[in-house]
Amino acid sequence: MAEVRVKELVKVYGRQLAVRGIDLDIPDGAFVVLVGPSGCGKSTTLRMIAGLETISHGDLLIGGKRANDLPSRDRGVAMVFQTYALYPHLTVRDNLAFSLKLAKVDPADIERRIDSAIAALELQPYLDRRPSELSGGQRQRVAMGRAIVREPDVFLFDEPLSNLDAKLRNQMRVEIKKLQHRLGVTTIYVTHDQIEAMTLADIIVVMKDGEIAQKGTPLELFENPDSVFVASFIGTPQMNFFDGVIERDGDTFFFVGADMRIPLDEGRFQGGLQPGQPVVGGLRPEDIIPEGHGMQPSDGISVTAEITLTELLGNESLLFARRGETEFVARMQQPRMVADGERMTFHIAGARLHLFDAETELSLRAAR
Amino acid sequence: MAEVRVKELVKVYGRQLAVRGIDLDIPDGAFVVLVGPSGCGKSTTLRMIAGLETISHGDLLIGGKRANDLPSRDRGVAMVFQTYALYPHLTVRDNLAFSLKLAKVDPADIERRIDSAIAALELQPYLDRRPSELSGGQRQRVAMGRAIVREPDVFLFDEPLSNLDAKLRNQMRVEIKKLQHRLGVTTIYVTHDQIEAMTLADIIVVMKDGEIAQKGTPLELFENPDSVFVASFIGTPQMNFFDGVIERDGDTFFFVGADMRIPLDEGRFQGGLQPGQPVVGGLRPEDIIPEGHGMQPSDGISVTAEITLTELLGNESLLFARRGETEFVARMQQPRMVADGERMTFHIAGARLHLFDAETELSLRAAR
Amino acid sequence: MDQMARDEELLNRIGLDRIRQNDRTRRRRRLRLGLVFMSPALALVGVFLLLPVLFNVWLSLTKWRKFKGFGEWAGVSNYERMAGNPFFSEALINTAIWVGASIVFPILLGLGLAMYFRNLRGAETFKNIIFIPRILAPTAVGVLWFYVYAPAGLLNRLLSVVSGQEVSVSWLYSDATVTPAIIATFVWQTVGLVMVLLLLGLAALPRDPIEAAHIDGASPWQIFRHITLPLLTPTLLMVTILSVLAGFTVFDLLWVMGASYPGQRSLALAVFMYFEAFQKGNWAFGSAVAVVIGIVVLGVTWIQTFLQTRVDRMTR
Amino acid sequence: MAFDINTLDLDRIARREAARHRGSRLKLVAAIAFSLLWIVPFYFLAITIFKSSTEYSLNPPLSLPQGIAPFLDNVAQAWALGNMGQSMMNSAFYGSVGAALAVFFAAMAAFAIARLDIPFKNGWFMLIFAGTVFPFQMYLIPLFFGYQKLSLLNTHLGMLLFYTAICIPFPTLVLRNFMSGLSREMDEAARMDGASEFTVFFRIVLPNTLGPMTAVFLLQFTWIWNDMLFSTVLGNRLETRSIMNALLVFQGSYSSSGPNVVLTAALLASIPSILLFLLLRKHFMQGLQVNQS
Amino acid sequence: EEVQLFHDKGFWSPHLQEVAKAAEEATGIKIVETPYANAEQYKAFIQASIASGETPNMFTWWTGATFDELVSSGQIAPLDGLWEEMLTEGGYGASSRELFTVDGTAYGVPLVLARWVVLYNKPLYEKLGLSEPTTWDELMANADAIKAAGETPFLATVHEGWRGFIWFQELLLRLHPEAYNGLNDGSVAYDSPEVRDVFKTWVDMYAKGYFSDPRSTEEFNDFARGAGAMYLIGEWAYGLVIDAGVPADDIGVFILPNATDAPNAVIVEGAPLVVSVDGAEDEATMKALRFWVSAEGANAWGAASGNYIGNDKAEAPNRIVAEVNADIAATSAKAYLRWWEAVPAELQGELVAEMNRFMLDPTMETAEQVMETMQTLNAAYWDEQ
Ligand SMILES: Nc1ncnc2c1ncn2[C@@H]1O[C@H](COP(=O)(O)OP(=O)(O)OP(=O)(O)O)[C@@H](O)[C@H]1O
Ligand SMILES: Nc1ncnc2c1ncn2[C@@H]1O[C@H](COP(=O)(O)OP(=O)(O)OP(=O)(O)O)[C@@H](O)[C@H]1O
Ligand SMILES: [Mg+2]
Ligand SMILES: [Mg+2]
Repeated sequence: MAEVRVKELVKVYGRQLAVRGIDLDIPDGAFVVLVGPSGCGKSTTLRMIAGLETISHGDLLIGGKRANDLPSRDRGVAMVFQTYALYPHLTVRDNLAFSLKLAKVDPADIERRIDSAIAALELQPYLDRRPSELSGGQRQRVAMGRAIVREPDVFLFDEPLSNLDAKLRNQMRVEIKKLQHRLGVTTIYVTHDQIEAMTLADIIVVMKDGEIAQKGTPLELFENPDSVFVASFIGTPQMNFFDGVIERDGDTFFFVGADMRIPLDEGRFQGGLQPGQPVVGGLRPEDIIPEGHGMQPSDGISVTAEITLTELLGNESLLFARRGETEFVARMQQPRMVADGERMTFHIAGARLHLFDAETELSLRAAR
Repeated sequence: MAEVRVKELVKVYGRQLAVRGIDLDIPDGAFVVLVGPSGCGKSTTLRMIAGLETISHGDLLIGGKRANDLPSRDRGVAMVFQTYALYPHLTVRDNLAFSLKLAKVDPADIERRIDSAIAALELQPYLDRRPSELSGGQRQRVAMGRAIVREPDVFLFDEPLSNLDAKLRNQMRVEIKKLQHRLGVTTIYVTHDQIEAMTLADIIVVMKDGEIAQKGTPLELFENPDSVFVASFIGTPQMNFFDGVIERDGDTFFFVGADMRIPLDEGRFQGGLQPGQPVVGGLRPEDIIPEGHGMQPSDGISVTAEITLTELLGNESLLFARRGETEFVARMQQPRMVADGERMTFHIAGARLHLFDAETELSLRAAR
Repeated sequence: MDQMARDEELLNRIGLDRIRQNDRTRRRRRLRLGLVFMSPALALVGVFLLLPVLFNVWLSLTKWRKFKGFGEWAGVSNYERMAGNPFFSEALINTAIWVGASIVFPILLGLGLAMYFRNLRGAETFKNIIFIPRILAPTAVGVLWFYVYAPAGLLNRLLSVVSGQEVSVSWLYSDATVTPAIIATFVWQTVGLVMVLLLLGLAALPRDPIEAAHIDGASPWQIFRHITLPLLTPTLLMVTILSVLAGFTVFDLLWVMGASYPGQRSLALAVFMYFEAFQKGNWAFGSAVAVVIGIVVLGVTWIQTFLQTRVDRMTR
Repeated sequence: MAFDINTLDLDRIARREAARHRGSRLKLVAAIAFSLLWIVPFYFLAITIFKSSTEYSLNPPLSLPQGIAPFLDNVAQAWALGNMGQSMMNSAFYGSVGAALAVFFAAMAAFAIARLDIPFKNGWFMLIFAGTVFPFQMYLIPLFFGYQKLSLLNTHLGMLLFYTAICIPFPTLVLRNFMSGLSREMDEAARMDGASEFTVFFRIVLPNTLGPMTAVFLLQFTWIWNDMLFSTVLGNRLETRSIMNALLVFQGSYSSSGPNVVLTAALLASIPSILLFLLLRKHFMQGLQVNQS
Repeated sequence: EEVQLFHDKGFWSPHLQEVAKAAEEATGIKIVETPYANAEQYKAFIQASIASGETPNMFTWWTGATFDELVSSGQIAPLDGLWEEMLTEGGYGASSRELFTVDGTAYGVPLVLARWVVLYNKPLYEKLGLSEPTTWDELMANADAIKAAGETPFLATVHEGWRGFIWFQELLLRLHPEAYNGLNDGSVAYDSPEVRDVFKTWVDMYAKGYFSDPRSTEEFNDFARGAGAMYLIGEWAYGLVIDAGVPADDIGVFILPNATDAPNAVIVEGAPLVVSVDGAEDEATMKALRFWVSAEGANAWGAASGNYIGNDKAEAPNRIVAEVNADIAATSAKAYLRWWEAVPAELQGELVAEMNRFMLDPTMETAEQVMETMQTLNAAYWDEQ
């Protein structure tokens, strides 16, 4: 159990910067998820913490101790890899015991630790199999078991679920979460799947180009994205974006764009609203409500649009609609069959409109 | 353009039955999706239609003509493979032109067809590249283009999206759907992903062990699954199942199980309800409604349960709850933060309860 | 642009030089560790393989005095001697024939066999039969075929039976037949390997493009011609190179089978070199011939790498 | 359902499918014919070793032997005159020890090149691999004189050292390719589990490389066993002579014993490699497969 | 004490081991014979050893030009003292010393002293009523008679690549003895009229069907099978043909007669056993050598291998040697060095290959080509000297 602090972490490959100064403060027992598009430096950051890459610059403190120059094994970290990285020639039991044997742990103690890991992960039936005789999900469990038996202070996960199929992924996600709750070990988890990030994290760290784009709880990020990048990254289907400008009419500010004129609540935009300022407006699909399928929002406007395509998901549908030049996606609860070409009325929850500066793509919500 | 009829289709490998008598009637222009777990015979069925496997027994009619013994090229079918199966040594243009050249199509005509496919799929910039120089999504497009240029009567797709990442998959899904709408070609599409099936199909054919488990429109399958298998296969997260028995109290039948007693609308179960009959009750997560988060159903009961885990998805949350021995998942709209261990009240939409015979696992909804 | 400027600023602030210095130290440590693992291989290869090659080049530039040893500098005179030696040019031509034949026959035959056996059920036994000669030592193969080709040997007897009259061809004794005869043996011995390699290559081909071509309307021959063959090119190239190198350096077969052929020394460069050095004691001259063989082989290897990368780029 | 799967006549279907493969029966016949052509020399070998010298010279080469009795005689003659016992022992020694050492050293080098992230990886590899890009002819003369100078000529040690050396480059290529294919994360996991580089090599990478190591070992063993050129140059004395050298000498000096005896000797000399191939065919083929990459 | 004996005569290994056994019994010195696989390797080994100053103590060599070269290395011990003893005490003749002498000093003792003779099929001779020829014409007449009886008169093959010179040297010696030595010192060309005459005769003999199939790989067996009635070869072949199954009593021997009235002649093959300068200092080595040349040693060697080393105090190793000895004594035949040893080593292989080529296609056309090639090589060699 330990808190992890990272100060101005930088990784340089040649002259290329892969990580551009990351600051993180992870309290003991927290579950932090690093998320971001491919190549944004998530793995590199994690591997620097693991001791698999040297730290070019900055400080890493684990449990208050500077760990920059410690070898991996002395950092008290255990890692679960994307490919599981099991030892193919060893049985499940030996995979679990490997690190303990190297550390010359007392055999009885090894036994005990393995038993408890096995119990937690329900690996009992596979103990004498080799990794090749296990299914993907079982391998994943063994990889976790190998991390658990070391009783580390920090768990590191690098996309541990991305090699599983959708069903298993959902299931293992729940198991990882439960396990971490039970063990209470500080955990750093890397993924590029925003759903995983949303569902698992206490704190999400969204990365972009080797830097932190935003960090916060899942709800904070979902409700208040700091930038177009974060807004589009979190949530599926993606937020709808509309180009537009701010207009002022008396005391009221309006977002005008895509043939819509949506009144704004100035208080929400502490960055200050400038009439004439070009902005990007963002609306999540669930904030565009097909008439009759959900509560009509108290503020906002109504628009009609033509449906181009419907995606039925059973309990809900996604409606792809076009209105003039503008296309958007809306979410329909308690779905009914919708014919392509049908014209429908949508209520737009204006209070939930996100605004971003058109140039910097940063949110107008808060001054930054 | 052609309708496809399949009668008693059987495939035998050695003495092993891979497909056990499939009957299908696909009207001209329909989009049929074969879906089912791995090994259920989807690909084999498709490949028999394509002419890549011999038909052991049964009839295949394409456009009314018996096609059992026609070579692939004379069946008027085009296929998109999971691995795209592009010709690695040919440029994109040559990949597209290959079949046309073999068919000795007039060069001007080849030009024209390729141009229109390229325009439809936005492949212009890649014409002179080889497949190895394309991204996954681009390759997928070329594979589709290769099918389109042949102007076939029937499109066959074998898991065409399963090698793409989540984001691309969603996007290509929409594109395939649009394309099929525009071209109006009869399409048979194989996948094991129920979301793809739901969103794409006019008719879904759910297969199990070489047989058809159920076929129908996506909504039919979602609303009225014929069996536990189909019910659990369609919809995510999966339907909650509860073991129980039928009880009768005066005129009213009840489902009793998992500490619940849910009144039933006898009219919905034409299979006939027998008091004392052991059954499996099924409830989708959206039919278990957390108090204050959605409309309270008109009929049904309320239960309280302890939350064990929450998965936040932004616009909604999944609540994992336990009530005595029973665990279930509920869907929470307009989510709020829920602490683990919190006790919550759920309204159960009894009218939407599915009942299955405990032994045959078939729905009691309809007599079969 | 903006990003680059910010990176520049960041690098300046944290000191790129220091980072570089650390990286260099680390690399040096890695290298030291690597050398520990590589040293046995490096030592053996260096002393027993690379040093001799250098030594050989040096020898080829000296003069050998009987019972006295090497040492006298001779410049390129050994190479000049080659030009005037009729047996050398004959050996050179023969080697070229060898190499040509060892490409054409094993590959054509091997490809044919591979395509033939590819989908044939129960072909394992045949494949093994055709492969087994490859396991045998060339020396043993040479001894066996020596008797096959003997004047009263198997081949002549078979031909006699077939033609109904006494056949007594001097397969291994006449200029016209000795090379074809040994090449036939070489093909007999090596085609199995070529076939197996091509079968492996065929098996590794993706099935899907072939099925796609099937649906696209290609006939089996068109599939072979337009899909299989182009996809097999890397394997074919590799097999070609293996055959060329084998053809260049073949010695055992020639030595054993050509033992009684009067022109033995000119059967191929490899034999010529052995003759000059070990039989006639022209050590320095022999070294020079070896260098020539080396240069040709290196040239071929270089062409291979060149083509390989190009073909790979085309088909991958 | 109207259609009952159980009424299907599986046998009829099987017959129909078989009929589609009828063509392949014809192909089978052609294949048999072709492989017969391939076998004739073996057949010739097989019958010749059962003939006595007089029998051989009096009868057509393809006639069946009158009995199998002369075989033992031929073996005895070849064995004794050819000094085959000792030279087989020698070859077995060079082959097994030389190939084993070579493969092990190659594995070490491959580990450093493929998995240790050392500078100039390719340079080191090329340096080792350069050992086989030159034709053997270039080694002969310098080795011969060098060995003479170092008194390694005609010694078991000298033969072993050379065979070990020449068998290193190819396995290095194969094992390097194989090892670079192994999951890098496996090593990293082991390092995080507290393993030193040596532990990673011996306990993680080596056990996972046994398959290709066996395969290249077999290839190298047969190479050494089958080599004639180097053993005639470097190990000519009776005590150090290799089996192929012995066979060559035998053919040269005793060919007057007749083809039956010489061919018996050739067969004896080939038996180990044929046996190895037949018993470990899978590994051989694997060796060829890795050969390709 | 051990003494190593290096040699390239693998086929004599078992026989040499017998001698070694006898030597150990007689002197306590253990001779370890170390055979080399082939002559090329062996020559290379000795050359390299001498070049690096590590000459083996005792080894075999060849007489003739290569012997002179060997001696010129300065590493070979003169054995005049030993010869002194051998001539006075032993049964050696001065003529055999000649073979091992360079500039008047003897540097070797005989490992073998073999005369080149014709082994013939006695029963056939008797059947046809022939007698051993004493003139060339008689020889030809015998051949005709044998040919007429449906048999082949002479055995000759190119097997193993070195045999081509056998008939060449004999024909030259018998037809043009004056040119024999000149050929080997460069003074007679290989396309001289004498050589051309030899080839003419040879072509003629082939045309008449006198020779067996040159491609045979089993000369000894061929003799046993009666594939040729007369077998021109070193007398050491006697044992080998017996091994091949010829009854010892069926073998007769004669020395090929001259076609001219030149003095009688016989071709002699002498293989020397030499000792290095260091070896001469080594007592054991010298003891072993002394044993070798002693009557006891010669007897052991003769009994084991049938080889003769010129020691007449020893028993003749076999009937054939005895008969040849008697013949030579009777005709006082002059010894000529075998062509193989007499010709410069560099030319040996290439010239004999040409002769083989001729034997495989014995026409005058080939002969012309062969002569031309041989002379080109010969001239080039002598030009370089
Ligand atoms: N060994 C290396 N040498 C040079 N550059 C590297 C190296 N490893 C990573 N990089 C670069 O560093 C950047 C960050 O890589 P990293 O692997 O951390 O990305 P990631 O966020 O984990 O992406 P993914 O989701 O694809 O795994 C990338 O641009 C990558 O190209
Ligand atoms: N060539 C074959 N020989 C024997 N059995 C086969 C062959 N091809 C498929 N099968 C068997 O037929 C059954 C159906 O296979 P098929 O490939 O159609 O499944 P699928 O539904 O496409 O599964 P997936 O989702 O994994 O692709 C499987 O049990 C499979 O093992
Ligand atoms: Mg990563
Ligand atoms: Mg499939």
